[in-house]
Amino acid sequence: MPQLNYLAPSTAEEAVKALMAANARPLAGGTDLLVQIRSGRVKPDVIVDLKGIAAAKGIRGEAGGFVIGAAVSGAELSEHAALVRAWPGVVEGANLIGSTQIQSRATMAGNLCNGSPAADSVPALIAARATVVIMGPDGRREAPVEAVPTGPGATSLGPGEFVLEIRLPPRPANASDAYLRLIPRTEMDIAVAGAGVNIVRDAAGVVTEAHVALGAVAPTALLVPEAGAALVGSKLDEAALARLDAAARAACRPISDKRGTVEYRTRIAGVLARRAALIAYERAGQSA
Amino acid sequence: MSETLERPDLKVVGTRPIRPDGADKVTGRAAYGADYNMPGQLVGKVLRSPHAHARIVAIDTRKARAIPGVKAVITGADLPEVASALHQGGEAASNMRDLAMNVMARDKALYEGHAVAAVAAISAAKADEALAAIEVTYEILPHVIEVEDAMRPDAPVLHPHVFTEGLEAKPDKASNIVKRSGFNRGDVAEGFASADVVVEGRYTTQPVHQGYIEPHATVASWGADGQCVVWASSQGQFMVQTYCAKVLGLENSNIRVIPAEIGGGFGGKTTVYLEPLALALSRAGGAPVKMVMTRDEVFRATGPTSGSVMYVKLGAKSDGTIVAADIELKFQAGAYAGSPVAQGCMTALACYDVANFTITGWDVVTNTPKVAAYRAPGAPIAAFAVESAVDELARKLNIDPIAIREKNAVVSGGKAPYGPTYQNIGYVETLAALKASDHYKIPLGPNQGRGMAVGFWFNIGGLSTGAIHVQEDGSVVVATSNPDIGGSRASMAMMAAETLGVPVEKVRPVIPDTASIGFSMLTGGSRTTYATGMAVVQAAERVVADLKRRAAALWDTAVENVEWKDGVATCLDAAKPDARPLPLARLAATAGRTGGPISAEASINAQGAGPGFGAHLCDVEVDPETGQVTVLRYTAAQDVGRAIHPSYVEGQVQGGAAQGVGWALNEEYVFDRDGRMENPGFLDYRVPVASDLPMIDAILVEVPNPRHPYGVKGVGEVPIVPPLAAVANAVRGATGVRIPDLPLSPPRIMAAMEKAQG
Amino acid sequence: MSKRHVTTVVNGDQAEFLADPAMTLLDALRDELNLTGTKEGCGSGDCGACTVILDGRIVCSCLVLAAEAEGKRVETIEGLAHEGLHPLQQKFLEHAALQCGFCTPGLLMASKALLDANPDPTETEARYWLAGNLCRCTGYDKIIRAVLDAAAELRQARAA
Amino acid sequence: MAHVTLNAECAAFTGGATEFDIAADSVGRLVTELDRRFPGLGEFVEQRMSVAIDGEIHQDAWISPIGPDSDVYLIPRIGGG
Repeated sequence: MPQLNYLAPSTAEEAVKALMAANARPLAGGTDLLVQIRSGRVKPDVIVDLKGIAAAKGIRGEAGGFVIGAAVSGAELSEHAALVRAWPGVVEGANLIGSTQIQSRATMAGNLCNGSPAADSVPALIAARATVVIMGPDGRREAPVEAVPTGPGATSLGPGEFVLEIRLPPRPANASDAYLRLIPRTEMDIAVAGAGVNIVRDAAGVVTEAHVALGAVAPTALLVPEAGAALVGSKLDEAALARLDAAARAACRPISDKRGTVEYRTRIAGVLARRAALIAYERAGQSA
Repeated sequence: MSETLERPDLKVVGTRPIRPDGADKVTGRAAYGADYNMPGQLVGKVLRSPHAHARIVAIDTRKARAIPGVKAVITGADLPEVASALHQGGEAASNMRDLAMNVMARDKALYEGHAVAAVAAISAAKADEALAAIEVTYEILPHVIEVEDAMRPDAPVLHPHVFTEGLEAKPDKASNIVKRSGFNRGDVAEGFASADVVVEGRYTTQPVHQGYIEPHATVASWGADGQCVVWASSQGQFMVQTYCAKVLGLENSNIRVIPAEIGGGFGGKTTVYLEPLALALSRAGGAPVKMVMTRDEVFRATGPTSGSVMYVKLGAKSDGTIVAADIELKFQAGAYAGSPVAQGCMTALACYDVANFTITGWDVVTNTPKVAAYRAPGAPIAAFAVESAVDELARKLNIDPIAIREKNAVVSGGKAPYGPTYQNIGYVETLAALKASDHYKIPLGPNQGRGMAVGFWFNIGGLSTGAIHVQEDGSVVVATSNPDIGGSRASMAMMAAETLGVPVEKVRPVIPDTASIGFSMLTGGSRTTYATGMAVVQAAERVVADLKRRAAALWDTAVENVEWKDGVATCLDAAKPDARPLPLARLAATAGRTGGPISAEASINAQGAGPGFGAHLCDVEVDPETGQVTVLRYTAAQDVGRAIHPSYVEGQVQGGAAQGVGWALNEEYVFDRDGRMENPGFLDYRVPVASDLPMIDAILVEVPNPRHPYGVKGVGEVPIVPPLAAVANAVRGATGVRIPDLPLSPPRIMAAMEKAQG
Repeated sequence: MSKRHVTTVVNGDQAEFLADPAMTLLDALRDELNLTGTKEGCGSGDCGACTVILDGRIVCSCLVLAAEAEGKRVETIEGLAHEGLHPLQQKFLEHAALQCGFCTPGLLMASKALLDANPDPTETEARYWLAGNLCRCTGYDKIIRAVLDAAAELRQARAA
Repeated sequence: MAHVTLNAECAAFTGGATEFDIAADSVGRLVTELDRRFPGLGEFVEQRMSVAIDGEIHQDAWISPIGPDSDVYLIPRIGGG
């Protein structure tokens, strides 16, 4: 490991100052960052550990929604019953990141800021219409989740900025979500393709609101408005699902690499979107 | 499961004691390659070629040497020139000149990851700094990786001195084709003419790695007087000694190799990569040197097995009798000659009694890491093609896949395709065991398929030493020089205990260094329990004869009057009614009076190792919309001769099957356009994880090998031979599509299903 | 960069060491505290051989900075046995759930955490929890049987 | 006389012939006789071949006995993983 310094600020302001001062990187779980430092892909001089900042820790309900600290691990998410009930898709997206060991450390904010197009927690967050609170030299600002990643390994965060928390909006009745991904093994892989679907339905089971986001099929995770629109007004009959499948595939701009081909990723995006939609629809019917 | 046949007298063999070295391994005390340190040691690291094929024009190490804390910098020029000679150190003969050049490149870098320089420094950071300061001038050359590309006349040639051996006319142009091998029997054309049905296919596999979880590691010290000590994790400490001596021009007796615990090998640790460099750095740096590979280095720079292209044509009568076979195998050897294609040829039809066949093998060098042995080298690759083709035959003839194997099965007394007659083989018994299994009766659901395949491996004997030392209190030490990868310490203690007639807890196995016990070939070729076990039994028999002689002396009677049973000498001489029985402890305590310490060492060349056969059954479910494969059930029947410790024999069968499933579904080397490996890590080089596999039911079939005192046959390598095709045939059943190319990844299955639907 | 003083509790005992900021918890355990039972198989969090328990949760110690362990409790393989082997260690031996043994320390720590969180896991739950611990020798069959057997024994002991 | 079958690679030394009947009661004597008849074949067999006698494979087999009517095959050396 190259020469490096480690700082553990206890306030967001201190963290911003530290991040501004040098070639510094924030650290939450570190399960991406430490691998990239060891392989030489990134060469920070300073690591700023966020886990000492009170506001970055814990999950709290606020105005019907949830506020999740940037340092909250996937394991903590799965142990928060109210969150799991309200957002099963968001939680299962985060929980598919790596092994049990990785789950003890990896965070959604880290997964988002790593900027991988295949990040497992991001599609469900986008479909949930989640926002992030970003701290920086100009203070505090809020942005939609999809505004953060800008391309493979790149984000829109400015100098000294870091994500402090993730906010999930309030949930109406009969609403739920789901996330699915395609990996060659049953665990431990990077998603070849991923789909997050968030559905609200009325008492009669007709979809009143739907959001679909895809992972690993473009330089960043994608919100696909046409895919969501394909479900609105339906009860997920075959025709609606076929429209969803087509809309999802139409939005794909994947690459061929060691994990999958363009054709395969595009086809699978449609399959996963359909399956995730059915699960979200089913869950929405059960949610009080 | 297994039961002990015809030997009800056995008390220890066939039982399942706790392995004697288990406690250290479950408490973290066992010391592996990286767990050992020598006082004052330096950190050694290797500079590796970033190019797949390049001439090394110059290496400037001056800046590196000038860095404070850097104690040694070496390149190929600092290592002696080694004559091109074959040596029988590992198992198959390997060329010492090629080995030396693979350890450190000389004029050319032949694969990405090839070592071109090495440094030793007071810290890892200083060593990294030194590596970055070495300036290598490369002349980048075109490279070739795929085996048929490498065979083309216009392919870039790796070795200007290589002219294809085994051709009728001696070629005058250098080539990447090192050698043609193979053999034939009967009249192939006539055989195909008489066939009612013919199947033909082109099959391919990719390079795969043994995947041991412990990276290569060593600590080496070159003494001021030229006496060296090496602590190394390997499959054979004598192999490390011999290869270090050859590469560095030393005498074996000046190199003492201490065997660390080995964290998996599967054939990949039957050669040397770091040890000669650590020694050379230690000499130059004047201190011991510790070297540990990163996982990235293990993938890029240590031998995978061959990627291959294979052509199989089979002809059969309508009753399923195979009447003709034409098989051609093209295997990658990597940077230097020596793929396992000859063993692929010999094992391809080893389960089949075929009258007319021709089998041709091509050994082809490519710009990839030098191929190393991987569990039954060559056999799983050839079996993937042949067993897939036999499955196609069975489908065309509408014959049950087990039945068509039974129809063409070799039996004891029959001739093996590679020549000799089989004796005491248990092949048809494994087929019967599979047919009788519960698994075979379970009905299949939608999108599910069942695949079956068979496999063979020679199993070898070879040079082994075993020693028995009776301690003063009558407890026993059994020493052997074979590293224990899969529990062989337990079987050595059990065979010694059985022969001595004492409880297995009384026998402690140890694995000394090369200066403390006689020579043994390495642990590999499924030979250890057979050959080293035979040496242990002979040593124990000599101790028993010695104990009877001593008892006779104490009772003052003829040795014929002494019976040795259950660790006690009893006197049968009617003239000595008051002769009390003499247990081992008593004889040990009085050893001085009867001649001295009680010890025996047997060094043998064990002949007559019996071949092993296996038959595997695999059920899979394939998601029709994504091509993902789920392995539902797996059953593996295997003739093991007689299981000494059944749990560890089952472990070999289960472990081999799991590696085969990984090979079939997800494992492969992926190279980019520049010939660089794109997935040198456990994230994208996908070995099976716990949730990928079901329980693997191992059925041990026991047809004892009379040439071994307890009927042992080698078991370690057969189980990896059938799974590639067993899984592929199951996927064929589930999807209706024959996919002749491994690995069967979801994208590949999806593309094949789509093409089939037109 | 000057080294950082780190104070932790390892296997119940206070442990202090000087850590270079870039040093991982794995390197600290092995090189500073001479606890070589925790192994490095990949250095990238993909094999699990370096699994330890950090404040009650299993982590890959190769992906934790030594500095992050300040004030935390670390449990390694060397601390698993108390007055004799832990039931998991005993069952791994009885079931021959290890061959080369290199993955065993990491698997034992992950299995301990599994049984602490879920005293009666199904085969599938055990396999998914342990999916981060690669084993190349055994094919996992006997490992899962040993874990489920140890779980049963621990449940009986608690019930008694 | 033992019936000896050479494999294809040895045939390069014998001008193609692969089957012989040779009076030899040990592998050493067999190899010596082969080298006498076909110079160079002896060393080639020693380095590259294993000897199968009545179905049993012998490696480094110089002193292994050969029966009066044994069936002997020369096959490539076998390694293992």
